[in-house]
Amino acid sequence: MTIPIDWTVAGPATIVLVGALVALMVDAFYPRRTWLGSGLPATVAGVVATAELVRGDATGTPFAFSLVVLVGTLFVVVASNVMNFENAMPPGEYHFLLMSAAAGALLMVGARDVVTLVVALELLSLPSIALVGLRQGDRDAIRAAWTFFLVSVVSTAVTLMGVSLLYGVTGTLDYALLGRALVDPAVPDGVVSVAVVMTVVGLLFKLGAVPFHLWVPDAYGGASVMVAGFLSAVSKAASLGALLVLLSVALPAAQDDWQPVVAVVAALTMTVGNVGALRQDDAIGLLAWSSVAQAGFLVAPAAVVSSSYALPAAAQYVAVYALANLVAFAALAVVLRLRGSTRLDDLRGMARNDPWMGVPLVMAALTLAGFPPAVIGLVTKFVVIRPVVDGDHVWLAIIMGVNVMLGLAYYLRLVVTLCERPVGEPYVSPSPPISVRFAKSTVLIGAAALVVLSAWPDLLLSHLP
Amino acid sequence: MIVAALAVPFVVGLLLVLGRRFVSGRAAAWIGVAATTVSLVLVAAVWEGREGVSGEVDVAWIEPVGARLHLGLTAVSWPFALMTAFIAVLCCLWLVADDTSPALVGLVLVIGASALGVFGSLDALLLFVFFELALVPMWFVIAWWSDADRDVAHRAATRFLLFTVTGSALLLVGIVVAAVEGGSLELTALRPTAVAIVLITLGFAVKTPVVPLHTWLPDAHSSAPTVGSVLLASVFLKLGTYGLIVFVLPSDHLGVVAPYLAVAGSVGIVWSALACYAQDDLKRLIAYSSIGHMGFVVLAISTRSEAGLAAAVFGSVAHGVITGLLFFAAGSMKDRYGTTSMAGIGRGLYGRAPWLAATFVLAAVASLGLPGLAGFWGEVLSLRAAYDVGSVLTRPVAWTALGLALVGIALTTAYVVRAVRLLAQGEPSALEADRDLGRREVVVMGALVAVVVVLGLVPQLLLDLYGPVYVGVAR
Amino acid sequence: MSRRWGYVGLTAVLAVVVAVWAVPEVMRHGYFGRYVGASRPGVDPPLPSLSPDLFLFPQAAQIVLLAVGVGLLVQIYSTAYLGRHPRYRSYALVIVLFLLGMIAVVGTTNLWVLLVGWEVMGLCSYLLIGHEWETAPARTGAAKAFLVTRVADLGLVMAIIVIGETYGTYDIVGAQVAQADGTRHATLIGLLVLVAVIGKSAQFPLHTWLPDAMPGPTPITALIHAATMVAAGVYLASRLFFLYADSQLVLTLMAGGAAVTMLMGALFALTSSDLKRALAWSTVSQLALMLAAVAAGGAEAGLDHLVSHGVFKALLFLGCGCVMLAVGSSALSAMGGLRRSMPVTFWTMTIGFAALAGLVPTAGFFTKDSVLHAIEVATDGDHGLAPGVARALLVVALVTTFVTAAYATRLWVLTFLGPVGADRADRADHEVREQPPAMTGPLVVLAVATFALSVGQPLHLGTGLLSTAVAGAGVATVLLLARRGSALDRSPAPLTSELWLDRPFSRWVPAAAAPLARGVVDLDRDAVDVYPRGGAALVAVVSRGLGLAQTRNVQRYATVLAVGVVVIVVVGVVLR
Amino acid sequence: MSLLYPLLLSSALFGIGVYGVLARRNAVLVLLGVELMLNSVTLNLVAFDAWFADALHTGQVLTLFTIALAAAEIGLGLAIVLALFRAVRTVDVDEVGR
Repeated sequence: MTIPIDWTVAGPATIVLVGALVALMVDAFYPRRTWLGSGLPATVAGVVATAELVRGDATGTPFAFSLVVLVGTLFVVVASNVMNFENAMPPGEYHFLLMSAAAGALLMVGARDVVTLVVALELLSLPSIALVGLRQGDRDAIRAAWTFFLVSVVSTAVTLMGVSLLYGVTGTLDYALLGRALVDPAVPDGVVSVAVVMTVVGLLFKLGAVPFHLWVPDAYGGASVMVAGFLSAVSKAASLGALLVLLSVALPAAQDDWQPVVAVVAALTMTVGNVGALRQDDAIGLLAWSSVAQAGFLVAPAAVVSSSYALPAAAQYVAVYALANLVAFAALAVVLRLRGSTRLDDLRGMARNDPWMGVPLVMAALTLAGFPPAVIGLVTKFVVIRPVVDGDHVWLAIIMGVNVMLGLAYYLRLVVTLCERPVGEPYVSPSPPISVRFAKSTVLIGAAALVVLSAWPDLLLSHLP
Repeated sequence: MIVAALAVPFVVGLLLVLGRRFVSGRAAAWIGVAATTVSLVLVAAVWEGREGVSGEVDVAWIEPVGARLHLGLTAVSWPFALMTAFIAVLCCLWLVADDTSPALVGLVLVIGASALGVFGSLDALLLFVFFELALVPMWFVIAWWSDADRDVAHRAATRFLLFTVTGSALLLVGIVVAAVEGGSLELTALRPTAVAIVLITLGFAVKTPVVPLHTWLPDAHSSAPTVGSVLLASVFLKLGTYGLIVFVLPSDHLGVVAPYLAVAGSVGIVWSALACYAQDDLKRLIAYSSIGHMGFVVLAISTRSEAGLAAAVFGSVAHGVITGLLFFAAGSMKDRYGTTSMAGIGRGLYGRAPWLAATFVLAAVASLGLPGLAGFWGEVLSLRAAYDVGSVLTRPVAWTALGLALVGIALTTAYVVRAVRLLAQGEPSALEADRDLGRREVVVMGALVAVVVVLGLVPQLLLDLYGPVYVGVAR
Repeated sequence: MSRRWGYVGLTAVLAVVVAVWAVPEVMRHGYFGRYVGASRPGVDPPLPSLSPDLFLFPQAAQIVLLAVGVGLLVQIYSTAYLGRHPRYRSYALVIVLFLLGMIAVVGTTNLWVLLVGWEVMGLCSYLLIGHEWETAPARTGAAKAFLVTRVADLGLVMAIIVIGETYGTYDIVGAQVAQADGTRHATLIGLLVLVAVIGKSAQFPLHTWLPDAMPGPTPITALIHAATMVAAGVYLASRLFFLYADSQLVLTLMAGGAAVTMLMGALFALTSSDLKRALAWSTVSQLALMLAAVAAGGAEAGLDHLVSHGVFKALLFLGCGCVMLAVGSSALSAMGGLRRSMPVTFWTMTIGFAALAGLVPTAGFFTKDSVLHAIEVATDGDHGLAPGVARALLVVALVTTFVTAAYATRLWVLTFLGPVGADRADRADHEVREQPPAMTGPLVVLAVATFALSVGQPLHLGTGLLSTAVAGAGVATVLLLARRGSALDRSPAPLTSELWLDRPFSRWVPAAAAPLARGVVDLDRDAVDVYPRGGAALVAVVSRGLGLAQTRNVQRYATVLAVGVVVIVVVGVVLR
Repeated sequence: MSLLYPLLLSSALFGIGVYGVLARRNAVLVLLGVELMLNSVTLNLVAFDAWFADALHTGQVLTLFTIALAAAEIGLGLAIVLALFRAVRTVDVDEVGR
């Protein structure tokens, strides 16, 4: 007798989890305060899991989001060698938590059952919280972790309440069965709408959508830069994937309940995020708010998930967004390590006096803004607006358009600051740690990928769902 | 060929920006002249006749969204492209000087190439990419090479960019709607709905600009360096009118926006003329006058008629050369006197720098639409189109617009005469910096004067593209 | 000196070319020229072109000959008059450009070419009035002339557009062909043409620019503001007459305007204290007479008078230039007693004044006679004009004839006879001499032409006798007054201040324009620009508010979250 | 037994939990509030499971998971509170944010 297990979904997650354990073991038996000890197994696990994912016959949305999650995790792991493992960050725990969260992210995307979803959500959340607070002896980090933790558990509780109600009205938590059960006219509408909305809250929280966004600037600001990158890219991609699957498979019958909610939330999120970003003087804070705004763009196709364009659009958008955001965060991590600050004033002229980090930052900012020469950013903006229009939400599309403008206002500020003539010589750490080279090369590879995709967007658009 | 016409200036421009340390400004400008001349020759040579598409290139690009690298020139876009390439050559020529920054030449090339790309695109998404591509370089040109105060220039540049991007964001939404409806991004296959037409119109109206969306323009034009002003006026505004011609004019839903366009265009003529009358800064005056000229173009577009189409294209091209000439003349004065304030330049330029004054006066009267010079035909065809009402407007609207336009022409004369009186005439107040046109200025302005006169005397050069036989309206 | 004669040579070449082309046409009979292409009434006309489409009918040939002839004489005259001026070159070249414009207006059937010529003349007029741009009157006069004529020219532009839309062609001959099937839009076209004509020919109420154009060099006044450009309005009115001949309204308006203008101009000329300005008013009045002929259906008479007036008015202005140069002013008070010192000028100008007064046997008499005859014929009511209007017009014309004779005599007396004027008497050192041959030569030529043009002119005995009597009365009245020792300068205030008709143009419009323009600029900044600025301010405020919301207090965050959920749930349920 | 009673109880628990999270100033008590919210969910799930007599016992399965999750959360939460206390010398939520 065998238990039917879909290894195309479970395989990569298992590999990642194994990698997490191995990393912890290595650190336990070979404790060195460098990246190499535990980072290497984590990297290997990431590569193997990616290979396994690509080898498997998974297709469509889960594949796309899993790929984004895995590549993003790999990126974070490799770029993490910029971190101060010598003093502040325990490498073994770091990599273990990172890989655990990644496994949670993978499971979330693959979940076809609300129980799995909830467990995976927690598997993603709890290590993430720990990651945020992991930096030793840092008040900001622990405060950020506390904020993140409390808001997170509250939203989890709300989600669980929603799930329990959903179970109460349908008697099942399997996506497919839920989808069928909700069609039944006997199901009480009011309860369903409350239950659906509460269920979705947890995922919207992870995405950082308004009004569940307040933790984002604090957590990103307090966490290590690469952890913030992980949260903004991997965690969001996974939550979006899970949200899309949940809405399209389990809850299509309740579309009337969640569609306006999700659409309004998307519109609010992008607007609030962009407006909030306008006044930021720190590049990290700017990216934090910008990632709130981007969450709005990510959620928008979820509102019109019935459109045939929606799933590919979300996947393609999140892929480009994740890549650009990771490039930006990694570059900023390097800058923070070398210059000790990510304030915009301290970044002045970086594209001139440090082009290997400055130009990728420019490219990433332009991609996020959706502005040529980062054509890929523009094309994905087009792609993400298309389902919204196709789903007859032209008003939302217009708000998205206006937000493209709002976004440009601060991305342009970043770009201009980077390109300006530098004032004086920048402070550079006298003896840069060797490990930064790995991070630098990841940044360059990421930026090169953005350039290649800009020149030929078809590479991405034709091959991701 | 058309790919080369785009790629040569683009690549050369990029190289100049990157290699700005390794080349002198003068050499960079000559390289720019060479690159743009190649581009101009290619654009001119690619022409195959007004029926059909010249130099068509059609390659798959982004399959999933149906976007193609589809380039080609039509009877509508060819004049625009030709004018752009020509202006780009002149801008580079203008920069042949010792104090030129190579990066500026590079940006000018990139901007010119992007504008050419817009005119050459037959795919909406590709067009949009080119449309946006020029904006950030333009920001740098305005903000960094401005003669104005740094903060003022930054503000003006940012205003310009945000206005334009707001427009283009709406435009993007409009294109998406049209593409979803039409099932393809080919310009000919777009099926804009009424909503899409409103969005697209708004998008291009900001760029054109149509009153009341014009407030970015005077700041940007007056802050920009000479070549920046020329590019903005001659090329960038044309992106707006071209877009209106290509997207809005052929649409079935033109009627939704046409009355507003007609009235806004004609109100703009009067409004800008009045604003011009109170200006002291020459560049601001020219900037405001552009709004008026674009008003004629917009009015013509809103009628959708053979004459209207011809008026729109002719008006755009004529405005490009005339306003380019005006800005070059203003730039000459700026070079000499360090200001473009008419009070600062002083009176009696006829006596102090006769040829400069004569060029300026010629450009000014061309700008007021004197028959026999290029500015006239666009205006008169607009008037004819408005009188004829066309196929979408109602007679009261069209004739109201016509009346406003006539008032505007009269006011235009008034401010041109005032400017001539304040600058060219009067007791000469001799300044140290007085000197007549240099060789570079003679070449640049001479070329433009020649075009202004030739287009004025032989309008058929352009109008023959749009005879009654030309049925493929605007496509 | 030789360089100056180069421009004369250029003009001469132009004149010869035109002569070779035009002289045979003067003799030709038969009206329609060649016309290629079909007019399509009601169909959109083709897009405009500037194909020359040269064609001259006999009277047009006369006008073009007059233009180049006077132009050539003026160039010769200018070599002496303005030869030492530093900007002689641009001056001479603009004259040539002007002549080309005039040829374009008269010598084509393509309305667009006509328009181009028309506006080029306007531009040249502007440039030449403003030739002395260092002086304020020249600048003001130039600006005013350009503005007024250009506003009026919009009428012509619109007329051409309407003609095109009505008859499907922009060709005059083509429109005539099409019009044979029926006239349409006559009133509209007529009114638009009338606007253009009123502006260009300085008719009431757009007449004030012409006297103000007098700061221009006097030869230019002779050429442009007397002989040719202002007359082009009359030419246009008669050339397009067939298009609006059916419109009683247009004809009545034209007749009324002409009546007002001719009498008013003559009265202003009678009371003017400045020789040049008086001649300018005289031009206004005479142009009105020509338009009266056109309105009465006597276009040929009008054009004949145009040619003869062109000759003798050019003569008068050039003579005026000689006198001005001699005494250093154009004020009548500086003249007087020039008969002996400037004999050639005296005799030629006497002929000119005689022609202006309409005395036999000058050309002025015969052509004015034709005009009066044409108006008289129109009193029968068969020529479009209502009989009453025509009769009133005839009466006004006769009164004008009287006044014209009177002011011509007055000017003649004050300039050449009588005592030396007060202004000049003070300056004893200023010796008055006859001008060089380059200036007097053209006078003589024009004086001869004033007689020569009489040859072959028709004579209408009734009106001829009547007008001669009226004119004689006018001359006699003034001579009698002068004999009695009257200073001939008493005139009522309304006339010397020209009825304050200039107020709207010189004061009200400029006074209104500047504040209006400033208001628009202010509005543009403070009202139109509100939405972007307001948007930016709003976004800034919201942005600050969002920043303040980041209190780092977890419980507030959780509260927002909880309230958010409640709101969403409530809205979600209520919305359903 | 009517389904109403456990649901009422669960609602009350959830409400008290929310109040605890939002209003208590002591971090540990805030954690307790969270715990109450999670427990109300488990109560719900069990009640529904019994009501449906679910053959798969989905509700009970999720209840078990929820208990585990709650334990993990509290574990993590207490760790954070501990670290927080070490860092800022207080467990007063208002003080922590300052």
